[in-house]
Amino acid sequence: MSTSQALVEVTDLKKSFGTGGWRDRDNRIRAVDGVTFSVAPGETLGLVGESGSGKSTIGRCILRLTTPDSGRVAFDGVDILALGSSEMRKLRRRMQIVFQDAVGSLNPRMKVGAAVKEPIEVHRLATKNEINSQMLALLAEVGLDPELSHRYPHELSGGQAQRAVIARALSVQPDFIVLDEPVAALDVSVQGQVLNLLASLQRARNLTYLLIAHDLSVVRHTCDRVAVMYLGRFVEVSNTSDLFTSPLHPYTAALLSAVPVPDPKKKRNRIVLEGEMPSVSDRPSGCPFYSRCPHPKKNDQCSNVAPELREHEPGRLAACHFAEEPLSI
Amino acid sequence: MTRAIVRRLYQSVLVMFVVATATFFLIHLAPGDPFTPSIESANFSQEIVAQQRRNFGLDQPAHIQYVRYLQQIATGNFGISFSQHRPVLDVFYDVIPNTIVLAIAAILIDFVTGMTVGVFQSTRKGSRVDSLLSAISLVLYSTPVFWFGLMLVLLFGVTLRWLPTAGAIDPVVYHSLSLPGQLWDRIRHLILPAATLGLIGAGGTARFQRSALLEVLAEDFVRTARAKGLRERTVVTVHALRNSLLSIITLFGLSLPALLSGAVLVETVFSWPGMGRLITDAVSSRDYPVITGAAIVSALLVVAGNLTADILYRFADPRTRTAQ
Amino acid sequence: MKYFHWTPAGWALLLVIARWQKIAEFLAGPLENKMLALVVLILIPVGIIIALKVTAIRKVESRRLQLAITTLMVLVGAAAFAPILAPYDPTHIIDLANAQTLAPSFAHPLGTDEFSRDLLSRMIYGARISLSIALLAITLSITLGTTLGMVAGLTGGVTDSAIMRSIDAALAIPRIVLLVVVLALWDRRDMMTIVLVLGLTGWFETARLARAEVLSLRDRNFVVAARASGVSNVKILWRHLLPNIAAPLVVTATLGVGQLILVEAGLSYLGLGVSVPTASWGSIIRDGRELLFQAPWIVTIPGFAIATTVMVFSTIGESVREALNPR
Amino acid sequence: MTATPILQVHNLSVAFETPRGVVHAVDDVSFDVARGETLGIVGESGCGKTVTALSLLKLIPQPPGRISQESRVLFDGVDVLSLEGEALRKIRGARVAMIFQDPVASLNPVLTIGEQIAETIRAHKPVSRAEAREQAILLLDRVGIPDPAHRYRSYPHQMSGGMLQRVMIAIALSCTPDVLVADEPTTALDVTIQAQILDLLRGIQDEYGMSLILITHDLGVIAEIADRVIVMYAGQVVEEAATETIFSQPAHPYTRGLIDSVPRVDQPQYQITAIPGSVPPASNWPSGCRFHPRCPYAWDRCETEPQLERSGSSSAVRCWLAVDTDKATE
Repeated sequence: MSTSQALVEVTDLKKSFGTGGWRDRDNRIRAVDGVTFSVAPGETLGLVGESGSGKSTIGRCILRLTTPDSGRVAFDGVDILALGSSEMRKLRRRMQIVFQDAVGSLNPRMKVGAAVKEPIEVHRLATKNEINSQMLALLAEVGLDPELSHRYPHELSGGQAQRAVIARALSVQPDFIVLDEPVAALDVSVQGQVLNLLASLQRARNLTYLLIAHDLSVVRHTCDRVAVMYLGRFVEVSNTSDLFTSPLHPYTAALLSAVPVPDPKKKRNRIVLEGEMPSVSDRPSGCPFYSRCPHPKKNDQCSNVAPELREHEPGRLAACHFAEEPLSI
Repeated sequence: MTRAIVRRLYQSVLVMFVVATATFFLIHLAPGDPFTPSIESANFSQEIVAQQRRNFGLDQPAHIQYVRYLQQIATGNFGISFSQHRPVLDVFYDVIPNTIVLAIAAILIDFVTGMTVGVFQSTRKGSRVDSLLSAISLVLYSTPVFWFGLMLVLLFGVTLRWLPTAGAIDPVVYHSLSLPGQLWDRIRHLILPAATLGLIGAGGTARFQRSALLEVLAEDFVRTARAKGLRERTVVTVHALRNSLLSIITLFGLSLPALLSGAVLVETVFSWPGMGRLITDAVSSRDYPVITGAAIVSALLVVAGNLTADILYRFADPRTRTAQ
Repeated sequence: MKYFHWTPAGWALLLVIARWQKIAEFLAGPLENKMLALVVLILIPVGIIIALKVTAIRKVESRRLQLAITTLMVLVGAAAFAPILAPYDPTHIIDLANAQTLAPSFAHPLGTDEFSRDLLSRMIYGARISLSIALLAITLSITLGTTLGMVAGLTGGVTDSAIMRSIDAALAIPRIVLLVVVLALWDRRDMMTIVLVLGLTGWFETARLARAEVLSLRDRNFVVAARASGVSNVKILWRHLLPNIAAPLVVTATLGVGQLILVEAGLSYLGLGVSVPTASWGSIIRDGRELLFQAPWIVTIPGFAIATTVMVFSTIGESVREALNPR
Repeated sequence: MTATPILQVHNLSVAFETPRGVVHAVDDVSFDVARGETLGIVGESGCGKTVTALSLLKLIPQPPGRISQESRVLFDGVDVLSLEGEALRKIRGARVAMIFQDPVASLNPVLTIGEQIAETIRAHKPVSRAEAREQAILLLDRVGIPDPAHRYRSYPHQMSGGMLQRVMIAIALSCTPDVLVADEPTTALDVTIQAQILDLLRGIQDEYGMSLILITHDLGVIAEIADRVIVMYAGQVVEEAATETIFSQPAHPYTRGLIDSVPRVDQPQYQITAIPGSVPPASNWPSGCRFHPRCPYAWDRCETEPQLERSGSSSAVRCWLAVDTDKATE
């Protein structure tokens, strides 16, 4: 694997879901509507958006847990959508997923140890004698007491369960992990532990992450680059530090200013958006954000022509006609 | 909404089609020929048997038989009854009203008692009355319906002599009675069979209503209703009961086949001249046209009942009534 | 060990000593008798152990459950060892000319029927008929229903709709009517016929349940995670789906036994149960209904037995369900 | 603003009987709420904040809940916990109103949102159906629901979570209460909608001059809206202070840990100082100071339970460090 090449490359990915039966072709919800991006080895890309923006669908499409309608997903140069099911199963060893609901991600009738061991057995990554010691080593790596391998998931706390899920994901020595809201369901005081664990694992194992999150502070802390989604499309892609200090897209700006900051002395320029994200089924013809856009210069062009995602500064892309005149936060 | 109902209608037709097909195969896969009358009706004329076979097309190749059979069923022609020597449909015309009267009376007893008891219990959860009523409903739920009928006969018919225990009317005096008198006679005959069927059903309904209401009472919106300062009565009736009604409507649809099953047994116990009694009589005389016809007709009753329940549900639940 | 007590064990020992001759007869007797004993003796304890395990996890303990299990053990004992326990031959008619219905007495604790047959013996033998039929039929229908339901849920598409529409149709015909249509085809009905017919007409709701459970589990995260780890479909089925639908199926099975006992009794009452002279509780009631006024005990006693048995199964089933309910 | 607090909670203890034993969800909690003030209650899952909120209106189901004999919830001088029937009902929704975390589950799915507002008005005021309807439409308009007359006839499933939370606020406002209790009102909502709802809450509080008790796990929300903060941990109040003080000089190690363990959106951070361990389950609180197994400063004295020590009118802390100042400076 050459380091210059992207590990994951997604091109013009589209996915829609039907609401009614097979007859309602027009009523389909376009959850992901033409998304292109790549993730470099060792990088963490953040995918941010509100509920219904399509961010989780992207994660599932990349792992082929749902089949996209069109587009290409290449993993280490291999088009995974073209793979047969047995080749795909082999490739699954290299890509893993961690969900928000940790306890629900573990089979309630399977002890933690067995859950961690299962992928090792499936991919025959260890001999029978080694499996147990490998499992215990994994538990130790994620900071779990080996005693817990005999527990059932419902006997664990949320944080412990999420550690077990991470151990299971690591058991196949993957290169790439999709983290789908990995800390959203955890207690505030436990979130930090899991974020620190993910960061140290990334360093130790040279992992590549796709972090899907709605919590911008988590994204700022964890990610190298961030893509902001709105109505199934990217509105802004940028390196983390620039995105959080000077967002180009008015939606990003509004999103940032909406996050409450745990500092009562800090007074910020607050942009409170009007209305709500329109339903994905009746997508506006022009800029998808037009109806809620707080930009003072928005005009007919915005309502008629959907802006392209263009590079405005090196490494910074935005889909806004006024990206050159961003809102200040 | 209309589209959903149309789809359900179409589904119901499909279900009836499968029922008809299944009965067809049942007849044809049966060991022996169901149109050979048994010993009891052996004196039956060969002519009628031959006509019967023609009617069901037993002299034709299988696929033609099948198509003709479906045509016959669709036009309501179930053949000629062996034992009564007249069209099965005519026989049905005599008995179906009786079964429907019995079923409606039983449903009323079942749901009125069951729901009242269930609601009463869930507002006093854990109390002594609650456990007592739970025990009673469990006993009713577990009692064989025909035996319960016999016990009621023993008590009210034999020991107390309050009510008649057989038939739908008094064959001796009925025709000499005035119109209100005739009505009263019918009601008196109806009481025991309807109570048997209804009370056994009420046991299950009460248990269901109790748990359905308790489930709703634990919902967040009930807490909201209390936090708003509504009267407890309003909380239970307007907020909780209305939501639990949705599951009761579903139960109603689901309990119809059980009700008709019970009716077969109860009608036998009380010699009630309905479908059930007809079926059991038909079995002993191997009157196959009646048996298959009864299966199809009772399936039709169930499907119609389910369709009604489904439409009712769609009206009662705004989530299915109005689109998002 | 909570449900094991020394006192009943002592009684059992006394019984063995008192009736050892009958025991020898039983052991040397027909294979069918021993098979029935085995079926009842295996299926029920397995069920009880599962029920206890599940309820113990969630700490659902109640006097009602204990009572139900104790009653069930008595019933099972009676059913399994009917030839040993029954004081008389249930089908033996002493003397047709002098046959008479006797009220309960010391010689006949529950009295006799119109052919002078001992009612207690008939009840004990009836227990084994009713219980064995219900247990074998439920095993058949749960197996069938689970298989077909899971197939429907996992494959989807045409197979799914075909199976589901057939189930809709089968459920539209009231159970007793369906059974009457099928059973009327047989002239002689032995136990296996009844088991087969009840089992084959009883799996529809189980299939619906299994399908619904599979559909809800299929998209749960732990199944998705297993798929993402490259676990094969067969293993997902065995290790992830089946263990998780087992619990609701145990509840359905337990409650289903009770319902089957009621259905079997109903069929026997209509004269469509196991052919005479073998007694089942339903057919004892059928035989006794003509004597409802003169000898009410003949009808009354089996009814109590049926209701008790059904209540026992309902109580156990509901305790298990309560134990499984997260709330 | 008068000197006497509108709401006083004294020694509130709530336990629940469960099959696995008694769970002491809330243990000896006391606090006051002044008129017009915004009090923030912050804590993690299972710390007892929701149970505390529900106790204010005696909404704890009893059984399995059990409120101790010593507990007092004095609303305007009257002990709510001793009230029954009509007297209790007249406070609920009329003088103390509540909104909950999940607006979708908190509204009745089979009634229109208009009916649910109007019935609240009619439960407390002698008005006709038509008048209640008029008032409900005005309220819908006030909480920012577009086309209120039309929306009156909508069912909950036809509206988004954010809109439904506005409806809940409209219900709460319908009788202009003295106290509004908001239990995690924005947790289920997206961040841009959260900003709208917080704005709305601030706006109506200014307009109606009511007291607001805001319960949340989100320190950011607290920083934005609260005047004073109570921090709860394991069923107890561990710290109470003015909002500025809590964030600038947290006195309890738990408060400090909580503030340090959240990543910040407004500044870069390379390492988060996380609190080790996990929140203990309510069925099994640690002995002594309930935080000591996770506390970086714990020493042998923490084996015994510290009391909530008041210092000044509006601050208090439950920690031996606050008592033993020598140790604190070490």
